[in-house]
Amino acid sequence: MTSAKEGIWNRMQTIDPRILYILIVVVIILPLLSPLALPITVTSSTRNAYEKIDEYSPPGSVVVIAYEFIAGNWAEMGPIAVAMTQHLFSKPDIRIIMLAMGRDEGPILVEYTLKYVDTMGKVYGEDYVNLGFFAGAESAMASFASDIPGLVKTDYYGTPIEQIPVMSGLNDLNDVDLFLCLWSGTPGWGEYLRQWQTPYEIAVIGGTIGINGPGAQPYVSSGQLKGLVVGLRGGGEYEKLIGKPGEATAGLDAVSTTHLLIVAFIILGNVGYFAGGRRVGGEA
Amino acid sequence: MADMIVEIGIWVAAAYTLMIFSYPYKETPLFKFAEHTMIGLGIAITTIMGVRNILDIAVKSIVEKGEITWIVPILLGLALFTRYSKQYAWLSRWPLALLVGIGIGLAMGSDVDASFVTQIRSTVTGVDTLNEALLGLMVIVTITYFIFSIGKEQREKGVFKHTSQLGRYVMMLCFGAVFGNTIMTRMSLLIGRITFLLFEWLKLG
Amino acid sequence: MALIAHQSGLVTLLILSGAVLYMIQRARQGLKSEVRRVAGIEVIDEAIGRSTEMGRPVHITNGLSNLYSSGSPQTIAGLSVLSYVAKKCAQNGIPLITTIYVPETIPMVMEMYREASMLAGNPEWFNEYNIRYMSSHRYSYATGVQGVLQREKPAASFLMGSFMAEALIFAESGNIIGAMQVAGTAATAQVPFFVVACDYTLLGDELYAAGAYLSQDAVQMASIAGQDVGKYLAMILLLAGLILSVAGSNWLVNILKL
Amino acid sequence: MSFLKNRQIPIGITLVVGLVMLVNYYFGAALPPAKSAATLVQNWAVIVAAFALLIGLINISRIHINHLLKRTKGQWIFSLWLLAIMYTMIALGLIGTTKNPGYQWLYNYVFLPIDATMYASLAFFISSAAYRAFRARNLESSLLLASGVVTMLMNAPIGEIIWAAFPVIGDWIMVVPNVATMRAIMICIVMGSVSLGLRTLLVMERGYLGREE
Repeated sequence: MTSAKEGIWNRMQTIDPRILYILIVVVIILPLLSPLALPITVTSSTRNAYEKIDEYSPPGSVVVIAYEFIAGNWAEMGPIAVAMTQHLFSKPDIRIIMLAMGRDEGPILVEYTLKYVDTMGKVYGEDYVNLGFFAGAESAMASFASDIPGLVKTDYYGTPIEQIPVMSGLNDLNDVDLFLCLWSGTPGWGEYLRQWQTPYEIAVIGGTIGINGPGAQPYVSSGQLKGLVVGLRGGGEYEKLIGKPGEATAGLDAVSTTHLLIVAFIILGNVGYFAGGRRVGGEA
Repeated sequence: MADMIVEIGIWVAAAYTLMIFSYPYKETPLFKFAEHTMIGLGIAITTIMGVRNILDIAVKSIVEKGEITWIVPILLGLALFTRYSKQYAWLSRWPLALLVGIGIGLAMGSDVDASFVTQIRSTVTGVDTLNEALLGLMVIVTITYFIFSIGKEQREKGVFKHTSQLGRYVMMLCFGAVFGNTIMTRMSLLIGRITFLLFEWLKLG
Repeated sequence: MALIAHQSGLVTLLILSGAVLYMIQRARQGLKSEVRRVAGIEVIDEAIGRSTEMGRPVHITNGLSNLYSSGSPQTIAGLSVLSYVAKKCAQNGIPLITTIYVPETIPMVMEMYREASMLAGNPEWFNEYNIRYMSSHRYSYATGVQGVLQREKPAASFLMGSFMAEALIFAESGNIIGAMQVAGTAATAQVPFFVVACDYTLLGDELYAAGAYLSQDAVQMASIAGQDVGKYLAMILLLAGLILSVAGSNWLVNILKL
Repeated sequence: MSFLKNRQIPIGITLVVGLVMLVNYYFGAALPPAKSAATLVQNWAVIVAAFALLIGLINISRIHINHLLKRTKGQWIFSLWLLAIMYTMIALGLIGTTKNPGYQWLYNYVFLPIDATMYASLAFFISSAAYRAFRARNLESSLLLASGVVTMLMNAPIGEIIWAAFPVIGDWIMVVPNVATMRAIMICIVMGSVSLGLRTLLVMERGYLGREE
């Protein structure tokens, strides 16, 4: 009899990982098809970023957004980019300049983001512009900051700067009031910190993937980043703040269900271990 | 016509996605096919970059700007191929010696500055909260775990025995936390792929 | 304009290099320095022995850092381990499969394979097709390594060098086939995943010491001891800095800012 | 001829180039020739590395052509496919440049999806690794388990509903022990890379040079 019971504890410790993999897919598909809409509480750091964007972009101000991530990270960066871009587009009488200096996929991701954003009557060229990608990472950042007309000759579609009203009167970074840095790796925030934030003390709000969150936290406490939105969780909270549920809100249900599933498996493994007399079950 | 190509593309992308996901289940020709496709494309992409570099940087500088010095890296690069000949194999060490010299020089320069001096400076700057003091002590304690020989007896019997054990506990807390924190980032990538399969491919949205 | 940039870095480098050179000099005069046991390095022989008994191949890979970047010491340390493993496998007559991301290491690995087969007096062991370039794209490299693990089913797998996110793909794919895995990296972000998923992991500077440790050569072992001097220097600076900072003076911070 | 064969030359190249890089890092501002020498050498490295990529191409081609010639069972058809798609992509990319529609299609609908799927497969592997490793066998693995579960529930919105303290504890672990460990490991790594750097420059770590010629 004991061997059968012992068998159970042993099996609880050595469940075939493939069963876990199938269950993960199931608990992701279910909420995606019929959202559980679990309540999302907005953490202080995301709310702070939201409030700082309002604070640093009063009517008449100029905002630069850098899209320094790759299509591979869209699952986490997309919702943040869409939510923060939508927030800026809903603000009256501000000029929005979108660009990329670290990742050549930036301009494509600007267009992809705009597909999800309601431009609220803002006109391309007059209120916002996509300047495209500038090769050279830090050297491009440095020359943009010191002499915008020197570096920027046309927008992403080849229209000369002179014919783009939104760019008129912009000489250097001192003419920019707020900078949104959306990054997933390097080149990213580290380079903008050295080339833009440190020399020009420009107000920067950041958006990044979950893994970079802890590493960027010290810059928020030191004030170099006025605010920071991190990971799918931050994206979901921001969607709630602007009242426009999107991919992140749906995704967060699946984050909760998968995390609960893994915790359940961990508990199973430990119960099996302790009930089985603290003997390690045979390797799976 | 255009969206026909896109539609075929989505079906091909979905097929490859399922082939890659089949890896843990059974050794199938499906994964093997996706693997060989991915390796072939990966090598092609980097080879194109390599050839472009050689042509656009080295050859063009020689031909158009007459900078003859570019002959040196081209010859060094060709020297790599001598590895395939028994007699001249020794020549392939010259370009490798150049690369290793650069790597070692960079590591001994920027590493020492960025990972030693800067880390110590940021640990001891403005220690005014309990957490920052605790952090500093934890760094010291964790370093004792890595001692190799000087004070080896200390480490195995003396005071360092306890500090290095404490260091291991700090490390375990860190490793568990980094691991747990990364699960969300990885899950959101999987959610992204499954969203593609459900809504873009099967159009269940 | 300061004549020397990063003075504090330069002074540190001179102290560390001085310490290592001093320990090497001492060893040349016969003063052997005794190094603590590093489980992760010593288990390499056991893992190769396991493969030999089971008649399975051994797999090794050296990660992402190319030789002309600041990450090159990790690749060179990984190549030193490869050189040792190749010699052992040649002696035991079991195949060693090397999967490669950094293409410039291919000639080096060929050289190590030829040396290993010559030293073991086993010319047929040198099989150039066991040295497999898997592209310089991270996830093509990852699929390639998965394919090798799944089909060749090595009983031992060594992951020695610098890695990024795909580190866990290698570790878990090795677990699926039950391989004994020893990982060594200086990529701090991936250390937690190796510690959790592999049987043994070389932490911190243990990867760098592996080549010297395996050689059992007195002079090289002395250079490992030299690495400790830097750790004591760091601990002293940290302790002094903490006390000074709590006492309110940032004298040391300003020095380290030079 | 035999003079050229001896090993002093590659050893000399590594030593000289290594010193040039070091001098440039510390004295580059004051010594323009050091800075220009370092930049020149690094530009050369990009070209040498480009040739190394071609060595890689030869390595993989030899392996798979060998499979083709020997008709290795269950492998040669895949080898044929790999060589076909690889050289097609190279032709498209070089002749048609990377803007070529064929290249773009293969990149966007074959390469990127596999790339994203491999990245996503980490979600499976991280879960099975957590299930297997998070066992309270001893104090150390219990700490690993505790901090892992806390940070997991810190991130999941459901976590806060279960217990509001998860984010607080999670944040503390991510800010204090996490940063402390990473800094201690980074400090020790510098020792290793300096020691290995010296051993390589002094030709004690001669792995890359190989045996006496």
